[in-house]
Amino acid sequence: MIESFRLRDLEFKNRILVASGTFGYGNDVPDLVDIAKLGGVVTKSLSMKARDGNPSPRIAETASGMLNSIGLANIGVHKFIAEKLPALKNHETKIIANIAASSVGEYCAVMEILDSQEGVHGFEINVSCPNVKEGGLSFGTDVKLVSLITKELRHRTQKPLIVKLTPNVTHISEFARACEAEGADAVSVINTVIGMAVNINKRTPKIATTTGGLSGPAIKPIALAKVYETVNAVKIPVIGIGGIVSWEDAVEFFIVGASMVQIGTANFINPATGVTVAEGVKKYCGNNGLDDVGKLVRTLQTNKTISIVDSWL
Amino acid sequence: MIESFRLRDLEFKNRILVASGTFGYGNDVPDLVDIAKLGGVVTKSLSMKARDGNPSPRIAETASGMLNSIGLANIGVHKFIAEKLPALKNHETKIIANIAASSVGEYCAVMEILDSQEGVHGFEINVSCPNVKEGGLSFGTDVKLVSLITKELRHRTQKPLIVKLTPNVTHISEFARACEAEGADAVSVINTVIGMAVNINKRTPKIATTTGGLSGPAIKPIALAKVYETVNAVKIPVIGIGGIVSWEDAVEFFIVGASMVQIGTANFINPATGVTVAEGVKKYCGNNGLDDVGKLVRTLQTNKTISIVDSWL
Amino acid sequence: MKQDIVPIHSVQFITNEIIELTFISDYLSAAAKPGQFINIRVGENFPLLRRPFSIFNVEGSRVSIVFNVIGTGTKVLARKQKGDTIDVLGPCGNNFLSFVDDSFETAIFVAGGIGVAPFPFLTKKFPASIKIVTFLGGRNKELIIEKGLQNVRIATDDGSQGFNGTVLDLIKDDFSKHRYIKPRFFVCGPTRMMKAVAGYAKEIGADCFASLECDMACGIGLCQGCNIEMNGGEKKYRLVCKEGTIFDTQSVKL
Amino acid sequence: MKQDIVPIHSVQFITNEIIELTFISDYLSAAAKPGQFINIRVGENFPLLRRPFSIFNVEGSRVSIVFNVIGTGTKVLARKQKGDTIDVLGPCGNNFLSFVDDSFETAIFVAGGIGVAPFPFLTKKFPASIKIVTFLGGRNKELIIEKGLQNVRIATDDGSQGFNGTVLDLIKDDFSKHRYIKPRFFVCGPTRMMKAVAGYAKEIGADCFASLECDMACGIGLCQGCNIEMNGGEKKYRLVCKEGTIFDTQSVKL
Ligand SMILES: Cc1cc2nc3c(=O)[nH]c(=O)nc-3n(C[C@H](O)[C@H](O)[C@H](O)COP(=O)(O)OP(=O)(O)OC[C@H]3O[C@@H](n4cnc5c(N)ncnc54)[C@H](O)[C@@H]3O)c2cc1C
Ligand SMILES: Cc1cc2nc3c(=O)[nH]c(=O)nc-3n(C[C@H](O)[C@H](O)[C@H](O)COP(=O)(O)OP(=O)(O)OC[C@H]3O[C@@H](n4cnc5c(N)ncnc54)[C@H](O)[C@@H]3O)c2cc1C
Ligand SMILES: Cc1cc2nc3c(=O)[nH]c(=O)nc-3n(C[C@H](O)[C@H](O)[C@H](O)COP(=O)(O)O)c2cc1C
Ligand SMILES: Cc1cc2nc3c(=O)[nH]c(=O)nc-3n(C[C@H](O)[C@H](O)[C@H](O)COP(=O)(O)O)c2cc1C
Ligand code: FES
Ligand code: FES
Repeated sequence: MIESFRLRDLEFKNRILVASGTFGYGNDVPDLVDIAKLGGVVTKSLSMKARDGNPSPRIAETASGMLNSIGLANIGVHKFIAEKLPALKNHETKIIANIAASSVGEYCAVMEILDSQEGVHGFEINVSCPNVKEGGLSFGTDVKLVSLITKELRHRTQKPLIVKLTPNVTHISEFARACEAEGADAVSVINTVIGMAVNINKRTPKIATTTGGLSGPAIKPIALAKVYETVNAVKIPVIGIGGIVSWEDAVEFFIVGASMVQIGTANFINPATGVTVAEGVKKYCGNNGLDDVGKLVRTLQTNKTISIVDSWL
Repeated sequence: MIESFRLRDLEFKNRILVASGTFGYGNDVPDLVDIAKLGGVVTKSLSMKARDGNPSPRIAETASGMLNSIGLANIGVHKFIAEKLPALKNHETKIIANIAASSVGEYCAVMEILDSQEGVHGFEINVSCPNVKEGGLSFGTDVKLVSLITKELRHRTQKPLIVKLTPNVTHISEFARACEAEGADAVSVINTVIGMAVNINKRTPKIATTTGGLSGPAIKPIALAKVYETVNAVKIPVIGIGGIVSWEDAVEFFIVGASMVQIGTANFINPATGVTVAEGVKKYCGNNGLDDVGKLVRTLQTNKTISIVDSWL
Repeated sequence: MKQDIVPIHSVQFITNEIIELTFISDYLSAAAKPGQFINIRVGENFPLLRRPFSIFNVEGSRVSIVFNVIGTGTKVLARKQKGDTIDVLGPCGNNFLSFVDDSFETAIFVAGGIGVAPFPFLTKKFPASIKIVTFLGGRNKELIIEKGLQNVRIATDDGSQGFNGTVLDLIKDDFSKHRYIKPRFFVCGPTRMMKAVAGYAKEIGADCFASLECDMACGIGLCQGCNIEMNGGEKKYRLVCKEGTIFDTQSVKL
Repeated sequence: MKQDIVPIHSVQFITNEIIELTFISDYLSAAAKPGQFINIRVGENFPLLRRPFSIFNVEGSRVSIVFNVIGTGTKVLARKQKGDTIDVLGPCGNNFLSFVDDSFETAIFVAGGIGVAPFPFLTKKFPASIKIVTFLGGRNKELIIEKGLQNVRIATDDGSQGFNGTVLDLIKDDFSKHRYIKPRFFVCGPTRMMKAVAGYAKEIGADCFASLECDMACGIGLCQGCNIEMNGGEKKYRLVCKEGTIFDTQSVKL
């Protein structure tokens, strides 16, 4: 059974990664997860300086999902290199550094610092960050800015460059096309969906920042639809993310067309979800006569007789 | 306790309506629901001609939600008037006709037919329909078209005109502003969220049209965030829809700023949800010293010290 | 039709795979007709939608259903016990008796797997004047229930009980040996099996009425999610939950 | 720290409102320290997130927690029974014993409501050389558990047991009557109560260590969702689940 997947020059041992912000820097789970069984670990988003993050409460549970507004709390790129990377790179897996920033310049600067680090195998760019220049509007909703960020970063690394897209746009495929045009090696689809919840006793938002990012099984249907839209728009690989808690969920993403998947919220419930997903996907392929997980990718059979014009909801 | 709400010249006895497509034409539930206890009934979307709708399967359950792609199956406006309206208008409640169409002309034509009907108290316009002229792209994602539809319809009726917005856009507030500018009396927020699900045994989509509309508790956080964005953008009333199954859910929407709410998917589980929600909201207001449900609207206390630029997810 | 919270009287395995759940409802026990279903809210929060179950038996004020554990809903249901309550909505759908008239003399009941569910109650309520022959098919003997049925012939895929083969093979075999006067088929089971039986019925010139299965969101005509395509006629689709679940198999595209 | 599926030994009401759930785990019974918590997957699908519970008691290989039914998770947990299994992850967080040293002589345990949970196990493991006085507060007597505690003084909001008033009122009253030598406070309960007790401790110049409560997504440091603001120091926030749950109350903004 072939489980591996290659992105540029980087070979992942399997197609299952853990998502940014849901696995720390890999150092909180040594007893709980055999990290070597994961295709890769995407780090918590790293910014130039350490960020304290948002006030509490930062999380709230919702029906089959959760809201978060951590505020990209992170130790900053320098401390990451000094304190976390040494242990992290000992694991037999690939490390993808996720970068967050509040200006195009900061994205570039953080990447330049990380690119020379041997233990950093590739990059995922979190564009769901507020653009300070534009009064805080997210980079990720402006296709020109996403283009620009991709272009600037592409010059700065030979390692795999993945852009992580936000679902909070009308046509995610436009953004994926822009990334492809500027040389991104892949796009990750999706980051969290904007949501909110209210404490009806206090009449306050359940998280301090009023709105936050919705994740978990609740958003899986949304993520699958966004992946479907994206794989129909670009040729570069799409990394599916959103609500995966079981291998069956991952198989759905592969069938729709994701080349890899990431596990997010599920890590909070079962930190070893990635490992059981990898095992389950392998078994499913075996049972279905596929000798390469890649042969599962984009095998969706759709009903071709239904035209878009007919498909009113 | 004041429960009523006025929109233009129309007085709803309370602020709880049942949502389009989730209550038929009111004739399937006589034994199960005391319709007179609802503020109003929004009809299934009506088009000029009867529509068969989409092939099966049309629905699939998801985590705390469901996908549907009914295809706006409906009996057409003429049959509605001849066969359904006579019984429907006997109920002591307000009837809002929801209109769907595949061209601006069809929206106008359907409204002209309905406007003269005495039992039709107002209109809700479903703009989440494919624009045949544009190859099937949804009207609801093009702010110019939503403007145009609102403007054309506003000329044609003195009854309340509500535009029902789709959440599948980057900034729903732009659409709400356009509706307000063209004289809409209110906007309904939200219609279903695009989603999909896959049958991993058959490797087919779980609904025939591949993607469909996600509804139910899973989308409540998304709906609340969209309502929040909208109430901060317009002065006209916002009708909150999405995932309401309990009075507590409805209270969340009122606190965020919805002036009325609609119950959708919950009707499939408990057809009388609207009645229990109305009772629960009234009781909550009583317990909290509010003598008018309207006094609950937009009472959310947010943390003003957090700036947008700081509020990274 | 009514929505009600009712007390559970018992939950027990009646084969190694099939559970019978009995609850008490004066209303449903009086109102239910054979072939109708009830729509059960399995859990308070999960799963979201109700699950439809055929009425299996009615005795006094006790109503029962049978099911096998296949997914989230039936897993939760299997954990219920005496003293718990469940939220039931029904009775829903049309019923088999409305397809009973003078134009046939032998009722051929055909059940596949858990599709046996409506037949004991139907047998009980069937006009005594009409002869019933019942064909049961299942993967193995754990999916076979004979109680409350008449003139039962059994087929299992693995041969663990009765005829070794499909229920249609058994029917054909049986029909080659016996002469049934003016037969009419009443069928419930997996779609593929119903389609096969409907084809055979057509071949031998018999009517065939089948209780269709499909995913339902509401079960009462509100969502339009349960459409079945018709073979011509005025409407392209009908709603399984409201205009069915039982259809003349010649009228629908199975 | 380990994630494990463990068998339930018993589930029983120990007051009219509080349930004790006991399960069997060789690992946890050996590894758990007083003040630590375990994170329980309450249901397979619902609710989504684990729920944290303090370790209430350890006896042999049996570990127990106590809870009162307040929401979705505890409702599901209350329905568990002997023979079921639960998915537990732990032990999580720091523990009270790491705040035990030579610089105090009387341990003042203060529990509000279900915040009593960690104290019986703490009492059992506490150095015998140190005197313990335990103050319990609750809405009413159904929220009071005395078992396993030492020198218990009780306050209830409704006066149904012990002192009629808040636990702080009781402490003040008690402290005015007795002289406790070098007291140190160990507190668990609602945030407002902990804040009040911390204020009093500061007033009388005593140390105070409180086990903080907050919503948690992971309980093990992965999500950064459980931040508490610090009173100065190097970091603005710390994680309650990993760097706590027990903090010197002077170091945090309660
Ligand atoms: C009118 C009507 C009457 C019914 N009567 C009965 C009855 O009397 N007894 C009974 O047990 N069931 C009956 N069913 C089916 C029942 O409603 C449930 O769908 C079924 O029990 C599965 O529910 P679940 O939540 O456990 O599975 P789900 O979690 O909904 O499904 C689990 C998996 O099983 C698949 N699946 C669903 N149904 C079947 C099936 N029939 N065979 C194989 N795979 C399936 C699903 O696609 C899914 O992948 C009836 C259905 C209808 C429409
Ligand atoms: C470290 C730690 C240890 C804990 N130890 C225990 C323990 O030993 N025993 C125990 O019973 N609980 C304990 N809790 C709380 C417990 O984890 C659950 O949050 C609590 O039992 C409610 O879960 P639920 O799913 O039933 O309620 P939910 O459905 O999550 O909440 C229902 C409603 O109650 C509110 N709510 C939540 N918690 C409280 C509360 N404490 N008081 C009032 N309202 C509340 C919620 O805001 C919500 O509106 C602990 C929490 C932490 C962080
Ligand atoms: C608590 C939390 C923190 C997150 N932090 C980050 C982050 O720092 N950077 C990022 O790109 N995505 C972050 N995400 C988004 C996830 O990586 C993932 O895209 C999203 O949660 C959807 O996947 P899921 O449904 O599997 O969780 C975070 C998600 C959660 C729940
Ligand atoms: C089965 C189904 C059919 C629907 N049909 C319509 C429709 O015809 N017109 C319309 O405007 N909205 C339609 N909707 C959308 C609902 O009115 C509502 O906006 C949406 O479901 C979100 O609310 P909910 O989460 O409470 O269901 C439909 C929704 C469902 C689930
Ligand atoms: S299941 Fe809703 S209409 Fe049939
Ligand atoms: S609860 Fe996740 S870091 Fe503390």
